Amino acid sequence: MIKARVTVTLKNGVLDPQGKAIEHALTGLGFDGVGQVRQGKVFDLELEGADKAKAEADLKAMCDKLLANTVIENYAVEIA
Amino acid sequence: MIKARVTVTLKNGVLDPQGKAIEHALTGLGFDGVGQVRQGKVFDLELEGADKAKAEADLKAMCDKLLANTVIENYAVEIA
Amino acid sequence: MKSAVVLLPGLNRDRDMIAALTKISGHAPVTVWQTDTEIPDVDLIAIPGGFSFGDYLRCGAIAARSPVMRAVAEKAARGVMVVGVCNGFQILVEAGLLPGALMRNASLKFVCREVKLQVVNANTAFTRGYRPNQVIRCPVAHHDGNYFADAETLARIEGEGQVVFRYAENTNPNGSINDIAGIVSAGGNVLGLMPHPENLIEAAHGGSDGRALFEGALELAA
Amino acid sequence: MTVSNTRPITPELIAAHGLKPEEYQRILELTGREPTFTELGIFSAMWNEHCSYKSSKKWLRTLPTTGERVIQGPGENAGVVDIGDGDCVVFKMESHNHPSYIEPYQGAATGVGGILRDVFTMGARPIAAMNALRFGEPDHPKTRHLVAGVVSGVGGYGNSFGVPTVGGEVNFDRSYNGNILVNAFAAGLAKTDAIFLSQAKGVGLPVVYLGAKTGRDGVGGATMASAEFDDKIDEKRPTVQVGDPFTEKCLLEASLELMASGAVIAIQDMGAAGLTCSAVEMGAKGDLGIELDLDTVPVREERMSAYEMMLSESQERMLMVLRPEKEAEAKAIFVKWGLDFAIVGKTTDDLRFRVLHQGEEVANLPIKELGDEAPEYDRPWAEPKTHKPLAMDDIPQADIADTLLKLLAGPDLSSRRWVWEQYDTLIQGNSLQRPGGDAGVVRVEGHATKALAFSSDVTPRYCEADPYRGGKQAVAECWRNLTATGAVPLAATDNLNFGNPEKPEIMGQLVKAIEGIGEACRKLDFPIVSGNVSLYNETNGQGILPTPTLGGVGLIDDWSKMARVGFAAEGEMILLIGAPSSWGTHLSQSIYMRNIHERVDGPPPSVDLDHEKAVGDHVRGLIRSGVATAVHDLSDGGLAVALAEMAMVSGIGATIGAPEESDPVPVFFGEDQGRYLVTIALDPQSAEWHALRKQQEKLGIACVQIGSTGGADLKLGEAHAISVTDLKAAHESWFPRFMET
Ligand SMILES: Nc1ncnc2c1ncn2[C@@H]1O[C@H](COP(=O)(O)OP(=O)(O)O)[C@@H](O)[C@H]1O
Ligand SMILES: [Mg+2]
Repeated sequence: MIKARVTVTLKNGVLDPQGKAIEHALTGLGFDGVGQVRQGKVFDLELEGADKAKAEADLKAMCDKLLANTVIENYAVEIA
Repeated sequence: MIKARVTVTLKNGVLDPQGKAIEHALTGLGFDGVGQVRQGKVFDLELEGADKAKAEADLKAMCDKLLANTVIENYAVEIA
Repeated sequence: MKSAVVLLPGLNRDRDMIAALTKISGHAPVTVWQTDTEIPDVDLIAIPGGFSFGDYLRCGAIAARSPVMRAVAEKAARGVMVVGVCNGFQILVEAGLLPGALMRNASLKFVCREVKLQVVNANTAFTRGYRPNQVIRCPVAHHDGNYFADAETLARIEGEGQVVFRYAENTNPNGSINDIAGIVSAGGNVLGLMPHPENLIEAAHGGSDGRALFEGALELAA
Repeated sequence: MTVSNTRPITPELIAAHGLKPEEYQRILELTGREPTFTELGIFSAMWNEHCSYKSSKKWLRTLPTTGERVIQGPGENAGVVDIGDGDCVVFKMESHNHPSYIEPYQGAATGVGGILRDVFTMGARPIAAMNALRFGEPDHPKTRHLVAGVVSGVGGYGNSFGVPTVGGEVNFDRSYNGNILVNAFAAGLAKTDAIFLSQAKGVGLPVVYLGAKTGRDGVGGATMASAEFDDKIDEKRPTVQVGDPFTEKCLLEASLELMASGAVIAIQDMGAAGLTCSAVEMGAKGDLGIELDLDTVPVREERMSAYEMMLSESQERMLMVLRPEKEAEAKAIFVKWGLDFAIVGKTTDDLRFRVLHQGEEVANLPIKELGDEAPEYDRPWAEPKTHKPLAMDDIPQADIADTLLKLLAGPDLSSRRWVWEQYDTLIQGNSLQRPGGDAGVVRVEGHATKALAFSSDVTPRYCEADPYRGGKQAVAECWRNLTATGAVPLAATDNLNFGNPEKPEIMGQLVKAIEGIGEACRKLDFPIVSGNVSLYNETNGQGILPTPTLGGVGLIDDWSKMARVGFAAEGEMILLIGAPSSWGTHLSQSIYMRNIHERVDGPPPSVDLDHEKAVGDHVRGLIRSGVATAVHDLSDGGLAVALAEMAMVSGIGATIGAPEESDPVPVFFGEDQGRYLVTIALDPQSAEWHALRKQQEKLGIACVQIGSTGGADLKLGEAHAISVTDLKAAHESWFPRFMET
């Protein structure tokens, strides 16, 4: 079995209302010096098999098809 | 300036409706051999200053106070 | 008979809650703003529904850390009745005033419909206007109402009668564990529930099953 | 990426801005010199179809826009109609078609955000929303994804903002495969003496930027909305705007507080072409110049150029002219709500639109001409070809009961519950009728008995077969849906969605549809007070069905007498009012012909506006006098479907006769216009009933008692009975099955 982590983040320039709200909240809680905050997603997946190359290709296809919205998001795939 | 990434994931045993749905959808899209999928969050933060030890302590405090709900979530802090 | 409504940016059922409390008690509630650190002497504090701070990060998370919520916690500790509806429930949970967590609906979709609620515990100040096990109608409108608690917590709140409302007749709209729709604190004076009793209190709403909850809390019940 | 203002203006660059050579020539004449790059951007934004209405203006002028109750017609952010007691309703409909195809969630969400902003910019608190959606054929590989994204986007924004969604439409047709339509409607309540307009007044006054920060979102968005799609659509992706309903909710509250403070002289939301359009419109309307200093504009990205700031379509922003003595008070309100408040310019008396950036004047243009001198075209148009009526004996047969079940279980007529349950339909506690009836109804807060009704309608297949009739029919159906609740229809907004107007046959559709809409609105005293035009809905030369969506608003004096569609009780008389002697006749372009026999020939039903008005007024009278216990208009699917809908809502069945010697197919599935089903609780022996019959005779209104309510089945003439449970199962099954498997 292969364990993988996919990280999906917003492209530069795309508005991140969540990040902005968190930034404000952290400042409100007294954390000084917090600059930009951007929020993204991670997916931890378990894949059957042991072929890492195939897993990587599959994961990329999953990102393109479902996990990421490539109109506004980037993704990165990492295999444990 | 320090760049950091905080990753927040659900604790084991906590129900993850989003992960479940994704698992389902991936299988539906024809990806075979997808086992468990768990969804989490990442936060990319910029912090003023250069003191990495302080930044790490601050980030942990941010997680405890806001970024993670420690009833159901774990977190990990990573400084670039 | 006096009540207060907590206002936070992004809440949007504040006007519904104010209207309901006004109609039921005959008095307009006072309102307290996110930055207020004190709450006047009232019998009931209501935290309405909505999307406080956009529900960004987690539902209710940012709101739970606002100054006014510290004041709510102090009042609650002194036995003042507090009710959180929908986002208000999420805020109470995030603030640690109620156990558990509210996760994304199992369908992953926002759901707005009428459900049936069983009054599991009619022995609280909020539910004394209902009969034990009475099944009432109530609308829901939420994206994250899927109640979750770990096994130990769940056993405790079930055992202590802290589960007050359960979705009945297969109407659980969100996948909530044990069909839990509303719970009270161990002290019994803090109630959180996902459904919207404030939207079912008069003929124009098509029914008034939600009324007794506020009447009970405001001690107006016959 | 930074874009310099000195970029050379080449023919390619001009074309890339959607400007034709002759339009560029006009720019040269107006400016007397070559425009700067920023100026070219400003022109492209102001002169594209979306902002200038250059292809449609000539025809829009023919629509009736005034009336006794109309306070503000087209030309402002939204229309305003008096509802008495010092209150008015403010409403508009707008399309977000192209963005929703590219990114369905955000496209739909920002569409909803945009229309809500239009409404509250005028000083109204939004009280109701609708969404009219058209998707491609269900089995097209993209459709499901688009439906899921659009619906969650509409809900995601509206639910969080806190407005009840009380109605809408969902259609599927292959012509929308590459061009879906997302038309969003919003209505709000305001006081008639506290309406805010966009016309700037006073020289040397501060121009203030309100709301969220400016990013590069949607740079070029308005230009995109006026371009046909081709297969290179992916390249246009980075212009997607992201909605932030939380900020918009704060902006609503802050704006209403601000308006109450007396600080606002003029206010305008930043929609398409953002800062450019809003500033130019405010100045030009007030015969004033505007000077903007971009260095003061709140931005969220680094190194933004003047061009980008002027064309950004970042959401949740507004521009206002401020009473200077109120600055501190106004600013405090925005700070309290966590929003930006920045003085970014001033009004001037030189009628120039001047833009400064980093010490440089990047634009200096004549402000009136930017709008007024925008090109206007009298585009060639071709009279649409019409269809020969079907032969009298051309009535393809099918089993009535089985057909009804089949239609209810299909994409066109199935329940839209899957959609509307994702929308908050009851927030604000005033929703008297939620989706599922003829119109959404919301009570007027602060008034004991008044309510407003809302309906969105158009039948694109009728418009395709005959745009003139189709236009008329859209208005008539909307008017009828409002009437069926007991409301007096007050006024409407229109969202005209068409293909490429440079093609004479498409232009012909637009011209004739507007003609039909205008005629119907005049006759029914239902003026158009706001609207939106969306052209170029084409992909690879394939245009959409002509889709002029009508959004109507009606007033109910006493909602305790309002009518609903569900049968109210067993044993009541069912009346068919306004029908021909054989109950139903018109089959061509019906759902029956299209879905059961795959036939699309023949004309759509004709609309007799005098008849429509007489019948509607009569039915409304029955509702208001309390005689009617349930009312439903007949539309798609005809009598059979309307009866089924009344039965399914209540769970009560009905037994219906059939006119002698008539073919049951047109009787039950014909789509003749101007018909209603009404149930009444009168005793057929009673004097009231006889009086009613007399009255109808005098008015020349046909009314047949076609059956009565009761039992658990729906029995249509000789057809086999269908249990209401089976009807419901069929009706509710299609959408969830389509979306969730
Ligand atoms: N996108 C939508 N959002 C909300 N309600 C909708 C939507 N689509 C359809 N509905 C509701 O479903 C019902 C049936 O729609 P429709 O068949 O178009 O009605 P009608 O024939 O009376 O115009 C109406 O109450 C309508 O408001
Ligand atoms: Mg109707």
